[in-house]
This record gives sequence, structure tokens and C-alpha cells, in this order.
Amino acid sequence: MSTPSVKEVPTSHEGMREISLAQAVNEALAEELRRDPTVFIVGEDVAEAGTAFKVMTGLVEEFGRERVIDSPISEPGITGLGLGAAMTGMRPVVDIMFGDFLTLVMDQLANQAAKIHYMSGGRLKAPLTLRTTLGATRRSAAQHSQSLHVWPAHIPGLKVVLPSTPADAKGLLKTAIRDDNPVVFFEDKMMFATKGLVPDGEYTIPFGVADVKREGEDLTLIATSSMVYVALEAAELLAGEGISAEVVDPRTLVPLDRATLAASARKTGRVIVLDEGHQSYGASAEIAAVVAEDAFFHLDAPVRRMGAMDVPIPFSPVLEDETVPTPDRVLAAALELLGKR
Amino acid sequence: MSTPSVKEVPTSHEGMREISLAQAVNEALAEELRRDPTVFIVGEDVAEAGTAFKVMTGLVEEFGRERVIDSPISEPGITGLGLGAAMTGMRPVVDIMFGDFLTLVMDQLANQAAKIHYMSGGRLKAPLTLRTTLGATRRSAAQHSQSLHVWPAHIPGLKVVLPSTPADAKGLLKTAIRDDNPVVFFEDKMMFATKGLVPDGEYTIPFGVADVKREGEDLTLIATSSMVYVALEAAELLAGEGISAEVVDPRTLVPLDRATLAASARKTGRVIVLDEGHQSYGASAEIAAVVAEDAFFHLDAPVRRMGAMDVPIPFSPVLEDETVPTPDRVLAAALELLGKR
Amino acid sequence: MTTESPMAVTETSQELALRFYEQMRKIRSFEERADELYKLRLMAGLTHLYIGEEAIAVGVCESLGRDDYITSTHRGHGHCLAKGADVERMFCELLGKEAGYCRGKGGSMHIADHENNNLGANAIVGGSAGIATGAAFSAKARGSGQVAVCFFGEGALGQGLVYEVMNLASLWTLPVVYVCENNLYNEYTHYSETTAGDIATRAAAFGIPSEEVDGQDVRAVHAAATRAVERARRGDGPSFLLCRTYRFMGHHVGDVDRTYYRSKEEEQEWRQRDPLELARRWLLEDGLADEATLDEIDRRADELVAAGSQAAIDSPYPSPDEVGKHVYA
Amino acid sequence: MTTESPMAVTETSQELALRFYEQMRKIRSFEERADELYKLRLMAGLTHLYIGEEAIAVGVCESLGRDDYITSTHRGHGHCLAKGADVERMFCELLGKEAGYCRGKGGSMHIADHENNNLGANAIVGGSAGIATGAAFSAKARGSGQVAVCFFGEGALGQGLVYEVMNLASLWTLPVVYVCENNLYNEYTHYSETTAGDIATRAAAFGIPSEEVDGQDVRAVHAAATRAVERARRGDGPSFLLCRTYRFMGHHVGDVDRTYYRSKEEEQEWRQRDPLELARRWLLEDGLADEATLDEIDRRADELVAAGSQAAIDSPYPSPDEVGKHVYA
Ligand SMILES: Cc1ncc(C[n+]2csc(CCOP(=O)(O)OP(=O)(O)O)c2C)c(N)n1
Ligand SMILES: Cc1ncc(C[n+]2csc(CCOP(=O)(O)OP(=O)(O)O)c2C)c(N)n1
Ligand SMILES: [Mg+2]
Ligand SMILES: [Mg+2]
Repeated sequence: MSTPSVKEVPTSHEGMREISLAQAVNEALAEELRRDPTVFIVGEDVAEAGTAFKVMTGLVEEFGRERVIDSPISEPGITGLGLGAAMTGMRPVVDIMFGDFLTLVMDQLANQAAKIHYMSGGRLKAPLTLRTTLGATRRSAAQHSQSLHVWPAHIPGLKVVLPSTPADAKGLLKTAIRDDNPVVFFEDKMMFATKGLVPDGEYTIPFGVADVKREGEDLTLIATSSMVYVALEAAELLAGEGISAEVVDPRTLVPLDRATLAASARKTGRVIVLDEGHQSYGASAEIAAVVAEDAFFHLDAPVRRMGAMDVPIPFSPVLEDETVPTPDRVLAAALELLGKR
Repeated sequence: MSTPSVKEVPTSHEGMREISLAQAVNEALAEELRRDPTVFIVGEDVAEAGTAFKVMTGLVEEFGRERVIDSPISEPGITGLGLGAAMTGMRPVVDIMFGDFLTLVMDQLANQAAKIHYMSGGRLKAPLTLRTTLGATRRSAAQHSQSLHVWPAHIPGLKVVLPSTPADAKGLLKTAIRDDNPVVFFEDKMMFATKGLVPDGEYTIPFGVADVKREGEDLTLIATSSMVYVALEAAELLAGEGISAEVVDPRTLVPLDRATLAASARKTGRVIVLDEGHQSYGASAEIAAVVAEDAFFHLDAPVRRMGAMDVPIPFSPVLEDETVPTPDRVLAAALELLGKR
Repeated sequence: MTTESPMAVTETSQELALRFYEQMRKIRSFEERADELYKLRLMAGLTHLYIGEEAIAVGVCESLGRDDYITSTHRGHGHCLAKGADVERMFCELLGKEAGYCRGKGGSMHIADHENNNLGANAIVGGSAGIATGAAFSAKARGSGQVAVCFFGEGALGQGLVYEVMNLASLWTLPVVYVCENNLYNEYTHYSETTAGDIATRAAAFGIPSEEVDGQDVRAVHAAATRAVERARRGDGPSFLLCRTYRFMGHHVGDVDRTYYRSKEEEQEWRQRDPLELARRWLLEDGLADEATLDEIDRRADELVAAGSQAAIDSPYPSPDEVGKHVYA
Repeated sequence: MTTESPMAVTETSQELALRFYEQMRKIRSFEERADELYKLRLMAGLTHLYIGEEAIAVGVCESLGRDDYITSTHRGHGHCLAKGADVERMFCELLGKEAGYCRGKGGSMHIADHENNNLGANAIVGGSAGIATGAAFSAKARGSGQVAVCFFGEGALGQGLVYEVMNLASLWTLPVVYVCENNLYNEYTHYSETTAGDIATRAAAFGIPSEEVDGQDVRAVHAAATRAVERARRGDGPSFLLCRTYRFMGHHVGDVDRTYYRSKEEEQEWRQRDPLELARRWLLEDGLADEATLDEIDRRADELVAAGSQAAIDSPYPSPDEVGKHVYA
């Protein structure tokens, strides 16, 4: 998605600071590195470079090269190393620059990290956090624009987190690092500059609790990660048409807060699911299925899914812009769903 | 699933032979190796050993070690090699012993093979067939029992095939090898001994055409791969209760025959989706979502999904048997769905 | 370069020598019994026996302390026992019983023994290389002085992960020892068809010292392993130990007719180099033990295994509701 | 071992020598223009410039025939041009235009040129190693006599896939040449922090002969590449060519302040070894060309690039409905 216009950002107030999502992630990492000596970060260009997205600026200066570690270009290797460290008393944060490179670490993630606690009868555990990115429209083409979060979400033993706001990103990342299970944490690379209010001081946000980003009566927009901003803009447009849309952000795919999603669906009777993964066999299918299962007799229309188009992400801007849900497209879908078109 | 009892196998008749699924696959490979010199097989222990499942017995003797090639234990390497060969005039069949090892080849499959045709603006193509397995209850534990077919199904550019019968396996595998796109072909390792009637002589089966394995009026069981046998057994049990169940086998997940699935759903108004992938974020979610989208106003109840339990597959037989759908469990679910319990 | 430094041998105290034999004998009995349990249909699934390779697990693990880490493979019973696991709890795991090391959830290919820092067998070839390297990273970061040993078969040399982590271990001077058990076969394919060049040079290409050793001679393995472990503990980084060995039985218990991939003659030749027979011989020749003592060790091992396997057979399966437990910590 | 065999040099005919210069000059102009297009916001996304490394692509590709295959990297413009691609169609691709090599769908990181058997740039580090090796397998299987060249940066040595396929190429004597462009940096990290041991020995560990060469000297690269390509064509199997080089610009066009990872002095030193300047010098010294001739080549290159980029700017984008085409063949 394209970075949301600043208008969505509420103005600062008591006990809150306005910072970017990148800063929020940076704060979460710094705070956890400070409070727990077993936390360390390993990844490509994470130290002096502060990652390709400059999210870790300043961390190596404070925590040193023993805890903020530049690695070779070995995603499987550093994920495996992180896992072994996690199984033996550390809390690694493995940085995988682009979510597209999950393709390289699925064995260490799905066959090893996800299963070791279960396979050992609960005797070993892997408190591993894997941070990576998702999202298109950065003109990075097919191998740097995917949103592959449904892959780990399908694997029992992994938790999957998709924050949308700086405040959520900070609180959820701290929870991820403290969680005793492997957690895959996705940030939309187009959101790093997105600003939002973040509470001062120490806080965490529990997994499995969806957040209603906007209340509404006529329609529910369930949106993940940056699609939350698309949903919020669409809700504005719908308000202009006299339609009140509710925007619900699951925040974590695993665990998934079915109750909150179903409650909203029961209230409005109409649901659109927005997720930037490819639409077919994507996270939006699970969410749609769950909503249908839990709210079937309250639904006035089939749940509508809007994901990335089922094509490799093209480079050409005129083509890439066709592949992602936009506020206008959501508006059109919503009006159709409401029988207004 | 456990190998189906022979009773489901119709008795031989005119122009048909009864052979096992392993033999059917073997015939498909042999026929394509014979007709097209660019076809070759590469994989671990495929030559003299004829694969760990003895599916390729006799092939190296007929076609030689240049075309039936034992490889090192390098799944990413042989998949990449297969892709390069496919892009330059060959039609490789890459053998990946266990579907669990897809974790190792997803980069070559999803970032490379799936995208090269699109990224090159249609100028390069990758006629690659990747054969692998799925399915639990072989007492092989968490890393040798997964059904990961939803991963490739989520990636545009890949086709995904899940045959259930020997006849389908043979016809679909020949189609896969002749297809100009990368195709991931899954065989349930518990079905290799399963017998069925196969037409004599040359034939292929098109992708994207679901097959109604049993006609019925009251309920639709959409089932993939070995779950088709579970569905057929459940249909028998339901018949005993005076309930007529239709069993529909999509046969290919990509392309997916939405029309046939929806038609059956509209007819019966009640649908259970059976798939051995983990239930959450699995193929059953997409199928359930698709059915709800296309047949919403004809459904009398929410589509019910039955996949593998959301746990790593345990070794202990008493536990493993709990993780997969069985005829009894489908019967119970069906009666519940029909309001009979 | 071979490692039969007489030093090492003379250093082997009588006590240790007898322990070598006892441990190898325990593994042998365990594996023979596991094979029976399969044939008797008392054990589900297919298991991979370590018979013929006992000297490697024992030689290496006897150079480790209880706190040191190991990672193991699909052929992991020997590593597990050599690292100190209990016979009965292991049999319970092989039979999928509640009292097993993994509550029956792991089975033969996933046995882990947290009490002895055995981080687990692994059914993905090469799959534990990252875990072992990470355990070594952790030991170094925590300053615990622990060493990690990564056992793997020569077939794992086909997996890119192994090279990625050897590079990391070398760059970061991690206390890890990579122990390659070259038993000549990747399942049913001879390693010469799957492994180009000289194996010994592969670790060297990442700046890791490599040593080749006779995997049938427990003293030689122990001597080389001790050097590698000491090097790691000193903070001098990783080593690679290449052990020449042979699996006497099939790739797994179901692999009975092997003539299509290896000759009976080859098997017979290697049987002449049975690590237990070799040990027995030098124990007697060097006067470190007499027949009676060794027979007594044999008897105790068989007894232990008989009792342990029977107890496992008699012990209960987990209750079905165990299936949903331990998915998340 | 270095490869400046005088043989190779004297063999370099005047025609070929001038062609070296012309090709390198074309790449240099192309990349300088690409940088401008980015700064002018006429090109979307970030592109990786090949400036400083031209001698490698040209030296290698001049040893190949049009039918021979190459695979390229995220820093692929130089390889693509050296293999014979058209400047205008390349600019069209960089700008996402319909007339681009990939109809605008690939962009800078995915340029492929099927007409010259360039199987494509690749945005996955090391991602094309399998493709190149498979193309070599295919050439051998079809008996076509083609050779495949796999270009990659030293950072790709971190990817396990590279070792897996080198093993396959060595086992099966495939006609492939692995060309490692060691420009000292993986993005913003010096290769010495990411690469243990001696790079040259890595291929040797898989039984692949390895040669190290001055990547700034097009003659040296061409001589070594020619030996490797001839070896492959003869059926003697793979080779590894390690080229010492340096990227003069940032990792990508947006990487302007580089002082936190490398010094201005280092950059200046390497600027002294500009492959174009070096070529110019020996062309003049060896009397293979005079200033006028070379200036004329420079002018033609600039002209070609100016015209090609302008035509690309003026050419149309694909129509939006192109987005759904070519997902499947
Ligand atoms: C990644 C992966 N590929 C394939 C297999 C199937 N497999 C199990 S054991 C084995 C052979 C392993 O050979 P080696 O590493 O030498 O160990 P050995 O069995 O000889 O002890 C194979 C191919 C696997 N378990 N994992
Ligand atoms: C598998 C993978 N990991 C990380 C990246 C991000 N990345 C792009 S280029 C690059 C550095 C590559 O260094 P090198 O291979 O030496 O090539 P160079 O850029 O120096 O030409 C990295 C880490 C990637 N594209 N692919
Ligand atoms: Mg072996
Ligand atoms: Mg580099």
C-alpha cells in the first residue's frame, strides 16, 4: 500500500508521543535488549547500517557487536543458529530483510522451530522472534514485494503477528520477544515512515486480541497490517456516502481472535476481508471461513475477500498499482456488497 | 489416512486394468519418458532403488542413468537444476521424497520457477514437474507426515495437483509433465498400494476439472487426495442412515474448478470440505470461502471444514490417529450439519 | 591425516576403556532389541539402526561433559545412549508411550534428552546443523564453557545449510565440533555418487580444521574428539571430524534385501571391523580386561535392555487428549 | 594463482581489444544514465549499478557465443549488455515500459534476454546458481555444446544453494563456469566479516578448479574465462573464476553516504584501477588504438545511450490489463 496520508494520525495528547513505526520497532528492540541480556539480534546489515530500512539505527552503538550482529547472506543459517540459541537459553531476534526470503527459511522455521516443543513432549522450547517484512508498491518487483504470512500461519507451533500502527508494533514486538514460542513478526516495508501515537514508557500488547480501529454499524472491514489504513480511508469514503463501516484489525493471525471478528460480523451482517497476501489460499480465506462459521446466520451476504491479485508482483508501476486493494476499490466492493451498485 | 479397504474398488471391466496408484504413476512416467526425449527424472534414490516408495521400479533399467538420475540429498539444488533445465528445453520431473521437504525448495519453487514466465514478460517458461508426497498415519512423526500443498497453491504461477485414484494419478501426471508451467504433484504416501481401474492405453486428464466420485442429494463432501476415500466411506455410512452424500474431488487446487464445487453446493445446500492439510489457513479454507462466495444463498448451514488437527503430527499411534479426519468423524459432522444430532 | 596417536591410546585409562566397551555394548543390545520389536510388530514406523557405528557416538560423547550439547540424526539411538539417556525411557519413546523422553510424541527420529543436553534427533538430513551451531553460539555468549557437537551422516554434506553454518561457526569462533559419520551410503546410494571432491577439504574451505579418523576404533575417535573438544573449550573455534564407518544393517529396519546397492562381500569385510570386536580384542591384548569381565558387561547390557524394553512394552500409551498439548509453550 | 598469461594478451586481436573497450564503455554510459534517470525520478525503484566492474562481464561474455547461457544478479545491467542486449529495450525495462525485454514486468532486477540466452537477472542472492547449473545440465543432455556462466557476487557465497549445485556440477561434469565478482562488500558489510577462510578453496572443496583473476583487467578476465569456457566445452566440467573488483558507486542508487562502511580513500584507490582507464592505457601503449579512435567509441556509446534512454522515456507503459497476462504459459 502507499504510505497513509498524515491526516489519519491523531494529534499528540497526554502520555503519548508521535513516532514512526520504524522508531517504535527500534524502541521495542532497545528496551528488550536493555532488560534482558539473553536478547540479541542477528541479520544482514543490522549493525552499523541499522538494516536496509534503517530500523535499527543506534542499536549497535548502545549494545555492541556481540548483541547486534551482522551476518553473512545466509537466511537458513542464521535462522537455524537463532533456533539453537533459543533452545539453549537465549532470546534471539532474527532479522530477515524481505519477507520474500521466508522461502529460504521455511525448513528451520516450520520443520524445526515450530515443532521442537511438541516433538520433545514439551521439554524443549524455542523463544525465537523472526522479524521480516511484507507489502508491495515499493517498485521492487516479484521477489521483493510478497506478503507470505499465510505460510507460517498454517504451521502449528508458530505464532504470526502483523501490526498496523506504531503503538501496536511496539507492544506486540515486546510481547513476541518475551514469548516462549517462535514468533514470526511482519512489518509492511511501506509503513516504516507511518507515524502514530505511542504511549510513553513500558507496555506490551497481548497476542490474540483484535483491535477495533474504527466503530461502525453497516459493514465490517477486517484488515491486516497496512491494509488497516486502506480500510480506514475506505471507511472515510463510505462515511461520505452515509455508510458506517467498522474496521477491525486482528493484529495476530495466530492466535486469531475469532470472537471479536465474529461479534463485528454479527453486528453488521456484511464483511470484507482485506489482506495483502495473494487472495487465493491466503490469510483472507481463513478469516472469511472463520467469520462464515461463527456468524453464518447473521450474514446478509457472502464474506468478500480482497487480497493481492493472483499474479507475481510486476515491476512496472502502472501494473503494480493494479495488484493491491485501494480505498476506491474497497469503496466499490462495499457499495456492491450493500446492494448500492 | 489408512489405505482404503478393497471394497471401494470397482471390479475390472472392458478396456480397464486394475493397478495400484504406484503402478499408475510408474506407467505415466514411463510413457512420458518414452514419448519425449527431453523428459528426465532426478531425485534421491530414484534409480536402482526406484524411490523410497518403490514407485519407479524398472525405470532406470529401461531409460538408463542419464534420464533417471540419483542425486545427492540436495532438494534445493536439484529443484534449481530442474528449473534451469526446464528453462532451456527439457521437461524435468524432480522427485522430492517427502512433502515435508518442500520447506527446503520453496525459494526455487516460489521465487524462481513460479515467477520466471511472468517476470520475463512471457518470454521464458519453466515446464517443471515436482513430484512429492503428503499424508499422515504412517507413524513417521512430525517431519515426515505433513500435507503442505496449500503453500504452493498460494503462489501464482504454480499449478497444484492432488490425485486420489490410480486413473486420475496417471492421467494428471502425464498432463503435468506436458504442461508448460511448473506443476507440484502430490501423492498421499499411504495410497501407493491403493488399487483402482485404469483405462488401457494412452490418455491424459485436463487440469481444472473436478470429478464427482459419488452422486448425492442431501450433502456435499468436497475431498482432496486420500480424503476422497474417507469421504466415500463416510458416504456409505451416511447411506446407512438414509442420507445421500455427494463426493466431489477437485483433483487440482490450481486451477480450481469452482463451477463444479458450487453446483454441488447449490444442489445439496450443505458442504463439508475434507483436506489433510492442517485445518487453519489450509486449502480447506480457500475451498470453503469459494463455495460460500459462489453458493451463499443456497447454503442451509455454514461450510464445515475438516483438516488435519492443528498440531505437529505426533509419533505415538494413539495420538496420530486423533489428528486426521476419519469416516466416523465425517459421519458425526455430517449428522450435526444436517441437524440430526 | 589420521589420529591414532599412541599418546591417546596409552592415556586411555582402564576404567575409561571398559566404559567405552560397556557403552558400545549397551547401544548394540539396544539396537538389536529395537530390530526385534519392529519384527514383532511391537514398534510402529521404521527406525534406523546404529549397529556398526557405535564407536563414533561413544568415542565422541566420552569426550564431553553432561552439560555439553549434542544434536543427532534420524539414526540417533547411539548418540542418545552415549550421551547418557536411560534405556527404558528410550524404549518407551520408540513405542510411543507416555513415559518416553518425548511423551511418545517424538518417536525414534525425534528423541531428545533435555537432562543430558541432547537437543534431539532430527528427521531432516542436516537439519540440526543450525541448532548445534546456535547452541555453540549461546554457550559462547553466556560464557558457559559448554561445547556443542553436531552429529550427521555424510549424506548431510548435500545440504547447503551445513556450509552456511560452518561459515558462521568459523567467522565467530564458535565452540562446535562437526562430526561426520561417513558410513558410505545415503540411503541406497553410495556416497561417491553424491559427493564430489575430497570431503576432508570441505570444512577446510571455511577455515575449519578437519581431521579424519577410523570410526571403528573407539580409542581413535575418542582421541580426536578430545582434541577437537578441548580446542573448542579453549575458545579456538570449530573443528570437523570425519569418521570412516559402516552401517552393518539396512538403512532402516525394513531394508532387508540390500544386494541391489551393496554386496554381501562388502558387508562381510566391514563385519571384520566390528567396533565391539576390535575393542574386545585390544582390551584383552592390552590386559585391560579378561573374558569374564567382558562377558559380564555383555550380560548386564542385555539384561538392562531386556528389562527396559519389557517395561516399555508394559507401560501405558499417552491418553488421547495429550495430542493437543505442548503445541505452544 | 593469477592468470595474466602473456599468451592470452598477445592473442587478443586489435578488433577484440577495441570491442572490449566499446562494450565496457557502453555499460559505463548506460549505468551513468540509469543513475541520472533515478535522480530525475524518471525511474521507479532502486537499481544496482555495475560501474567499476565492467571488465568482468565483458571479459567473460566475450569468451561466449550467443547460444551460450548466462544467469545474472541484482547488479545485472553489465552482464545483460555484455551478452548482447539492446540498450533501448533495456532502458524500456528499467522504466517499466511495454517495449522492455520483459514488457516492464521484470524491471532492473529481473531483466532477461531470451534472444541472447540470458536467463535473467535475479533478486535472490545466489538464486540463479541452480538455474545456471540446470542450463548446463540441459546443454549436456541435449549435446548442444553450449556452456552456461553463472555470475554472482561474493555475498552469494553465504547461500547454501551455491555449494549444493557446485557439487552437482562437479559430480556430473557439467559445462558451467561460476564467476564470483568479489567487490568486497555484501551491501554495507565487508566480505571479510561474512566469509570465513579462503574463497578460492571453496570450489576446490567440490573438486572444481578455481582461478583467481584481476577483475579490473579485461584481458586477464577474458583469458581466464576463455580457458574455463574451453574446458567446459571440451566436456571437462565446471570451473570457478574468482574476480577481484570493486563497485565504484553505492550498493544501489540510493546509497550515497557510504562513509560509515567504507572510506573515501579506499574508493579513491580503486578509482585508480578503473577498468576503462586501464584498458585505454594499454590500448594506447600497445598501439592498438589512438586517442581519436577511443574518443569516437566514447562518443558513440554516449549517443547510443542518450538515444536509447530518450526513446524509452517516450515509449508507452503497458496497458493495465497486461497485469493479468503471462502468469501461466
Ligand atoms: C532433507 C532430507 N532429504 C531426504 C531425507 C530422506 N532421508 C532420510 S535418511 C537419508 C539418507 C541419509 O544419509 P546419511 O546422511 O549419510 O545418514 P545415514 O542414514 O547414512 O546414517 C535420506 C535421504 C530426509 N530425511 N531429509
Ligand atoms: C537471499 C537474499 N538475501 C538478501 C538479499 C538482500 N540483498 C540484495 S543485494 C545484497 C548484497 C549482495 O552482495 P553480493 O552478492 O556481494 O553482490 P553485490 O551487491 O556486491 O554485487 C543483499 C544482502 C537478497 N536480495 N537475497
Ligand atoms: Mg551415510
Ligand atoms: Mg559484493
